Amino acid sequence: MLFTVNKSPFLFGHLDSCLQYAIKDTPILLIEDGVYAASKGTSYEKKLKEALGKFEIYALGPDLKARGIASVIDGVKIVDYAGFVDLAEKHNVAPWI
Amino acid sequence: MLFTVNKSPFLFGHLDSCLQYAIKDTPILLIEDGVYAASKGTSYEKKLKEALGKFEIYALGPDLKARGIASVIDGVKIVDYAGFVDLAEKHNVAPWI
Amino acid sequence: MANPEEIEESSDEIVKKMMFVMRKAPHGTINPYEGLEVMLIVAAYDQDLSAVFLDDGVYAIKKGQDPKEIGVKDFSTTFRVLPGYGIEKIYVEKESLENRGLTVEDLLLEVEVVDKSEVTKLMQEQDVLFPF
Amino acid sequence: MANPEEIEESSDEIVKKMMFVMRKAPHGTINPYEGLEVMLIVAAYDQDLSAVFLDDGVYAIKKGQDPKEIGVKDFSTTFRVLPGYGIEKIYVEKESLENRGLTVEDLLLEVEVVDKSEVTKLMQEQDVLFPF
Amino acid sequence: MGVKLKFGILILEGPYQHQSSDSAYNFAIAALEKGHEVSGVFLYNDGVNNATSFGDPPQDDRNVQEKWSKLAQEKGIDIVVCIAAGKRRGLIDDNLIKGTRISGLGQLTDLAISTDRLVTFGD
Amino acid sequence: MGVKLKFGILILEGPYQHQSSDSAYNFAIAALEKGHEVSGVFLYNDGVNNATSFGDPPQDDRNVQEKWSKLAQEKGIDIVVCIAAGKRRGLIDDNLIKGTRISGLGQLTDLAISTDRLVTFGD
Repeated sequence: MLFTVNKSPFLFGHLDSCLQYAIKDTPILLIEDGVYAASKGTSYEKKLKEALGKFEIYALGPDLKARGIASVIDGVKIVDYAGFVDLAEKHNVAPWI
Repeated sequence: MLFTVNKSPFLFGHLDSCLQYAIKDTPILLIEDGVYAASKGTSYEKKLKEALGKFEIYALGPDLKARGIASVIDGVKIVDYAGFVDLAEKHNVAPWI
Repeated sequence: MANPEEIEESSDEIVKKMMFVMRKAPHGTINPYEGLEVMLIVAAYDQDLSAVFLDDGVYAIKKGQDPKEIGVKDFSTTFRVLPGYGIEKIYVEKESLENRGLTVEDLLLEVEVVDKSEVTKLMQEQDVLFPF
Repeated sequence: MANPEEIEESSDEIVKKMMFVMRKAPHGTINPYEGLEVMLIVAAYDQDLSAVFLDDGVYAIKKGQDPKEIGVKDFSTTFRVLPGYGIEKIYVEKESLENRGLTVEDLLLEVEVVDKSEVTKLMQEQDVLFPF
Repeated sequence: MGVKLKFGILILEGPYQHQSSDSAYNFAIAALEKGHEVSGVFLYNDGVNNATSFGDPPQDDRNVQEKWSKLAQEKGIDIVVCIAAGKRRGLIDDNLIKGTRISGLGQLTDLAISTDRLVTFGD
Repeated sequence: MGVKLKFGILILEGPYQHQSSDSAYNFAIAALEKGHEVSGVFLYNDGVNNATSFGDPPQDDRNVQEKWSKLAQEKGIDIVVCIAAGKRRGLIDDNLIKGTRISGLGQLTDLAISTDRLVTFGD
């Protein structure tokens, strides 16, 4: 299973909720405004780093670029749309919208 | 000024954000899914009670009824649409959407 | 998840595990209603169906909803037909219920209360997840 | 807020205090863009205009946005024209900026950083609040 | 009641998907019933979808678009669809409900200037 | 690449207001480029608004509706508008983009059954 999260973690509890359902083999893909969670130096960084210790976390590169997020937290894997498709090929998708 | 909040406090940070900008003479009106915050016995009750000590908090009755919320936290004032209009008559409206 | 190649070859008798993941509150958005509509249609096909209500989704099956005064049609009681339509596996996430001060007594239909790890486990078993 | 009766009688020379309250992130929804469009039009009228960026709204004026690969037009740099259009009072809420790891150096235009109590004070002075 | 006020209403979301337009409608009706004036309703963002004449919801549910059309025609309320937002989303003269009109953001500005309160409904 | 899969796409939001339909489109293109099959796109909730033929966005911006129409026509992808959601929101035969069709939720069920993955995009 692959979780996708498309909301900013600052105003929306979607990622917090998702992290409570995640397990070792369910990667999380941040897309759209969800990619703000992968940004370095934010008040969410600590939570994301804790999550990185437990789960694989991906962020969609085109969405990072769109938002001008140049520094991404170490350990977050950046993928393009082809990488999104690869993840959806390997896993069933659970959109945490 | 009158703040209106229309999102559930459980998944959305809108009410939390609004409470940080509220001051004594800016009442807060909970409408639509915002009225869930006025419900008794939830994990948000403590925060709402603290806010009630500082600000006037209103909840839209028709939205409470729509959602089957029968027990509302003491101190929350229930108004109908006419009461919403009264509040908007007295105050400029700042929708915290 | 079944092997895709197998699915291709036996498409006449496919029975998939499909789960409705209901996370949104009623009336503020149309999601629970449109989710219910999908359930009622998918139920006519012979699939292995279930629904889980979690986060604000538990509010969708709360008793006592009456949206007349907001000008909206009540659909909540329609959730009661689900077991009769063959959707018998209906789960509610425990903490979502508790955080909202609700118990199973407050719900419109009989449900099985499960914790988060059980929800994840159930989700992992599915072929299709419908989020509403 | 001016007395409504007074407004009625002097409608030819009304100058209202109008503030754009920008709270939403760019690209996930169209809000910052459509808010900007309103600003550019309202600026043609002789009103007393200001904009405050807070919560995820600060991301709307972050430097370096490039939405080409998501197939969306970049509009962020257009925020730079605001002062030239007569919208000179541009505020950013301090904690919103800090929580996102940003400083004024990261922003596309010159802003005045204010704290929450100042935002509230500014909002209280307005006749019209446009939330985007 | 107090002084008679002029209200302007700005709607940023479409019908059915969000409750915003229902709330806006109920607010408008209550304002009128209290003797206030509703000077205009401006439809912006997905709010333009409130003005489609092609809507045909189930008989047992509300018809949001029709409610707005009736309000415009019966109470003489000026309902304006933003031309740019409408063009993007496919709301043009060909599918515009009776009683509404298409115009630019200048109309929103006028509404903000000429009313005592601008109340926004959105998501 | 691995095995060729069949993808189904479900879209719950309209164009422009949310990024969902852009993301869905980009995902569909990437899947096709990787040699997968996109068996169908189902438009539900406000997602039906992706199929309006009346859309006319600014020249310097994307035309989401047209992109879907081209995808349907050039790649033979079946794009289905939910009839009930469409009727509510004013998306009917008269304003349907080329290459798409209107049908019921049974088509979504078929898509879920016949594909290897159903991927949903919404808000």
